[in-house]
Amino acid sequence: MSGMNSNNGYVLDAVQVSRNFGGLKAVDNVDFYIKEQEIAGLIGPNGAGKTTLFNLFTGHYQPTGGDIFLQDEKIGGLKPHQITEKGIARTFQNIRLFAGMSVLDNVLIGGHTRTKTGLLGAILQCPGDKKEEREAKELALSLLSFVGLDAKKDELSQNLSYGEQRRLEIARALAADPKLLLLDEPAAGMNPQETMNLMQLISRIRDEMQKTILLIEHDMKVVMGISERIAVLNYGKKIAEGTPREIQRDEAVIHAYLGVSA
Amino acid sequence: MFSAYYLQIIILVGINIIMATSLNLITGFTGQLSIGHAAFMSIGAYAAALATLKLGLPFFGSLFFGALLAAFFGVLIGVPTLKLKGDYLAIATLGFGEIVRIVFLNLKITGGAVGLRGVPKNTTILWVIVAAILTIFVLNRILKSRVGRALVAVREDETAAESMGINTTYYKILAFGVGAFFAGLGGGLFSHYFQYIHPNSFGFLRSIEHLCMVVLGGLGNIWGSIIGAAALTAIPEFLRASADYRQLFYGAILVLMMRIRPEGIISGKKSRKIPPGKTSAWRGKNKFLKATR
Amino acid sequence: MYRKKFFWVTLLVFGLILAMVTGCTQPETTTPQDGDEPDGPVAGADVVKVGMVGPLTGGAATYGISVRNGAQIAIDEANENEEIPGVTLEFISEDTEGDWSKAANAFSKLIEQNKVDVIVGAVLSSETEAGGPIAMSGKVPTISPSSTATGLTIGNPYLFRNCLSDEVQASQLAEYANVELGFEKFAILYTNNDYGVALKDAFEETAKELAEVVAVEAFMDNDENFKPQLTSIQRKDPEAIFVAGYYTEAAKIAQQALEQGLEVQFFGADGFYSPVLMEIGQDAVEGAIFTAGFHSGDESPVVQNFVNKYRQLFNEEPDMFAAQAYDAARIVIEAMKSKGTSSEQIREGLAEIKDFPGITGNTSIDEEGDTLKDVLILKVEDGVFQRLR
Amino acid sequence: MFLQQLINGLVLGSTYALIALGYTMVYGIIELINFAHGEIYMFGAFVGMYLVTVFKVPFVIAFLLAMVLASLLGVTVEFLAYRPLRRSSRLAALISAIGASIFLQNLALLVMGPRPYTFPSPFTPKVYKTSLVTISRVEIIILVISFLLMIGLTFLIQKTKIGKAMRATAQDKDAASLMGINIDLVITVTFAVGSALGAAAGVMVGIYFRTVTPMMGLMPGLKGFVAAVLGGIGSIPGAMLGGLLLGIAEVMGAAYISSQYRDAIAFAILIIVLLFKPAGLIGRFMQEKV
Repeated sequence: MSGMNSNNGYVLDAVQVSRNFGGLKAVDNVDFYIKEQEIAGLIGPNGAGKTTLFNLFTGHYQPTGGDIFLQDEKIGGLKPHQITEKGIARTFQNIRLFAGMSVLDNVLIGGHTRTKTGLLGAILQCPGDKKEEREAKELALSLLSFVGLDAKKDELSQNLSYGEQRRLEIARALAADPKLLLLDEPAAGMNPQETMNLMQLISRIRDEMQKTILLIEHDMKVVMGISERIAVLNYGKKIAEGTPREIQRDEAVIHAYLGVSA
Repeated sequence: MFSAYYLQIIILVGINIIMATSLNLITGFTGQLSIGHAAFMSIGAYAAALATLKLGLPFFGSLFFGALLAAFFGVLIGVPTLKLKGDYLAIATLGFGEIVRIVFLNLKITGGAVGLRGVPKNTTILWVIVAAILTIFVLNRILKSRVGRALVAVREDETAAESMGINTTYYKILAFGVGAFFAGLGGGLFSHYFQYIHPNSFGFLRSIEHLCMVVLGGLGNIWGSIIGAAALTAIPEFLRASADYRQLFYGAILVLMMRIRPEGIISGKKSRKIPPGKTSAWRGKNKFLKATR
Repeated sequence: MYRKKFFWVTLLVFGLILAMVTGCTQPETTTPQDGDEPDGPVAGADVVKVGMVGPLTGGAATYGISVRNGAQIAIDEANENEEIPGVTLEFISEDTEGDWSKAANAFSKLIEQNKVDVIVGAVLSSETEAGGPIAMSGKVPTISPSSTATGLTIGNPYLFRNCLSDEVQASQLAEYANVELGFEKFAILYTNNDYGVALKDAFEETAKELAEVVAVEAFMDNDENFKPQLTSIQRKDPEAIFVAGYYTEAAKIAQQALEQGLEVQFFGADGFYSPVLMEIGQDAVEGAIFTAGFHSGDESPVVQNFVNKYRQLFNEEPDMFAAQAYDAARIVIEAMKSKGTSSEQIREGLAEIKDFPGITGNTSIDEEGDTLKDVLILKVEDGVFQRLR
Repeated sequence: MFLQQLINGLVLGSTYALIALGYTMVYGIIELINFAHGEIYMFGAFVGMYLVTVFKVPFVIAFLLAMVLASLLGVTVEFLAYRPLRRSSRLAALISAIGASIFLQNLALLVMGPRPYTFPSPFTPKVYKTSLVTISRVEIIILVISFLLMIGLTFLIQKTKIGKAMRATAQDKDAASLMGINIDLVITVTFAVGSALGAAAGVMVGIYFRTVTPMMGLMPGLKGFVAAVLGGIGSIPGAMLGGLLLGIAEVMGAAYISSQYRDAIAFAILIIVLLFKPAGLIGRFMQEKV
């Protein structure tokens, strides 16, 4: 249990967060933290509250109880765009790219919070604005080559294959230069080869870009393969937390997944 | 070379280009359906006319004043209504448009139901061309920039845009403000061309006409709006030859054009490679751009 | 990529404009159209073009079509009887949809493309306001049969009109209602357009001087439901209601007032003059008193000739718009007879019209281009209009 | 006076409600703002007037025939102007609907001429008067018929097989189609029923105000649409409520605030309601799943 003042090097620290929908406690008094440059996993059976917890972190839902801190700064209750500004970027369970825009534009939008050009700048295009745009493009291209999509920068994002779209979403989130990257079921719908590539990509993001990553995943091979620490949710409550090994042996987790009451 | 009649039509085409491209910014690029563009036009038209008549501002100053006031109202209407989505926003803008028209119909200073007379004829073909080019230029620059990408992102997927750190409310208001600014500019040119203005030319039918230009030309495409504006200004004049059947044909042409090219005359859909900031409007998550199935 | 598209778009726009230029000029090539034609001598011109502008579609179409019909009869008569020797009149009408900015297009088209020599129109005041400056710069005399807005013709030597002025008829009526008929408590219900507002202002001013105005309520063009206004008026208990509007609305107002048990004397202006008033209003409009410039019951041969022709051709009774348009066109023909058929000569002729015996009364045109006419006062009796004064 | 104005508002509102139902039904199924609905209303009024005056058909039969013929027109418009665009964007369909509306309006103008036609009232006029309110027989009949039609529609949608199919289609077209529902048929029926209600409103307004003109559909069409949105577009009870409220708001605005600003007041109320209930009074506001 983390203390109320969380000066503890955690990137993200959620303190007794709850979220009710009417009478339903989708997330119930959950404590959760992520350390610097960690890859953490969040698992649980369907309807366990994983995505709700995610949405609480990103501001899509407001917590009905508890606090969320991003590097000591309270973010619970902020709007999604403000939270992104503070340093959390995400991907979506059901891919949400800007379908009608080019691959490059998608990544450029990811960099929205890291650029400043406003209305006047856009119209006047002062040297500073031009420079910013040039740099943003350079960064976007480097991110695209990082995820292996540089050849497709001018395609419409809707014309990409499924696996490519997943990778593009990750590149787009990275463009926000987040302190914490949230991946919502990144391997869903991928074939084994694509899954392998994805796992490598996630490791590289952490190793080469020094990012902190939290992922929700159903594919146990992926979660167990890359996560250093895993939290398990069931019926909105955190029922276990630990290394992949510990989780695999945990009675409560086994029961939750097998549907036997503990 | 050109008779005054063609000159007049070209001037109207120019003004309508300003109207259509600025509405396209709101509806085509930002994805906010607006059926009240004529209201901003009328605010610009009256404000510019009154600035000339009562304040004695020079023509350029009046135009700017009218545009600025229209932008102000664009933001003013934008702030409360932009949490509305899709058709609800459309109907709110329609209501706003009717309110503005009725207010102008009853105000003393605007001449009320008698209309405003004696506006000096300052609008020339040159002014219109300059204003239209300026509008296209500015809109193009906005659309090709970070701001334009944010606007299109709002259209494509509001939730994802929000997650990318885009303050969607701010950008929607911005689109309304900029769109209204140019609509006001168009209105100022309009009143200084006809020398007379009356609210009944700014009803919801005119807003619908602007919308038709945008959709016919191709949503989310500036060049499309230019063609749409030219076509829908010229077609009714062409149809004068058909006398009493004119409006009948006009209606039929709208239906047929939509059947032949439902995506508009120009759309980014076909081209696989598209320049930054220019996109097709058809696959977004925005409701009213989706097919009815 | 971008450049290329821009090129094609520009090309297309220019193509469209070019197509418009050629497409529109072609049909006109049959008639001579040298730019200096209007100043030429009379003898050369054997076809004189008369344009007409008004709403032929849209909510005000009924007025525009009446105007077109009325003017058409006058033109046809002139051609049949060869009133102007050696000259055939050609009549060209253009639609405005009731929108003044489109009226401006119609004016421009008639003047620049069709090269009309004179225009009868427009119908609504706002249309004439927008068209007036165009007629002036094109030096084409224009006479509106129905635009009643105050001061419309001032400062424009090419603009004339042939209709009762709102001030004159409304103030005369107010006086008549009070002095002759003894009404003391008036309510006013007006259309919120130029016509209604001008009538209301004039009536209210005179009525307030002489008696009392207890309620003033407004409605919009093409409204159908007047119950809220009538309910408000009823509470003020007036003796008479002045309806400043056209016949369709007036009939419905009378009808709904009757249903509501509001039994008062109805007054109105020339907008009442149409058989449609009785058709819709039936018993409710019985006894209504209004000002007019035309009375189809007039036994004079000119009036009967017009009424019969109108019935024959259009299968309905003429209304005020038709009658005023007929007179406007005849005034134009009169001007041609007296001065000549060039635009400038027609303008001179129009400016000098004095005591023209029209079906809408003896008409003179003053120095501002406005008309002076006798105001008739009519009353609905047994479903027909009877002249009171 | 308040009570009297309330009744004025209810009568006006019930015709708006009937028009709004046509909008809302079509919207509920294919999310299209059927702009030509005002013209269907006008067409219904003309058919009713013609049958009664020229063919001397009894009013009840004329009323029903007007509804039937208007549904045929509605279905035809759907077939020609909307169906080909079903795979295009909704805005394209909206423009097509506007085109259809302009076309029908001007067709009527050409065929019938611009003059108002008189629609003689089939009921002997009679006014019921109490110390507080007066109400005419026509008004009572309009209120009764409107409510009967609304009850009938509710029954159709809630209890019949086609009604269930309509509800299913409105919920999820793909699922409905997988369950063996013929979507095209459902859409056709929706247009037919919506148009029939529009025609009923047209005939009733025709006898109430005694006139029929080609332009009569324009403003009521717009108001009906506004009423549908006010109630929550896509919702049947919403359309009824929206129509009644809009009617009452207009009348009260004219009576107590200013008759010059009557429509402006109605629209202002609409905007204010939407600010507090962004999906209309009864509309369901679906929060998007992330």
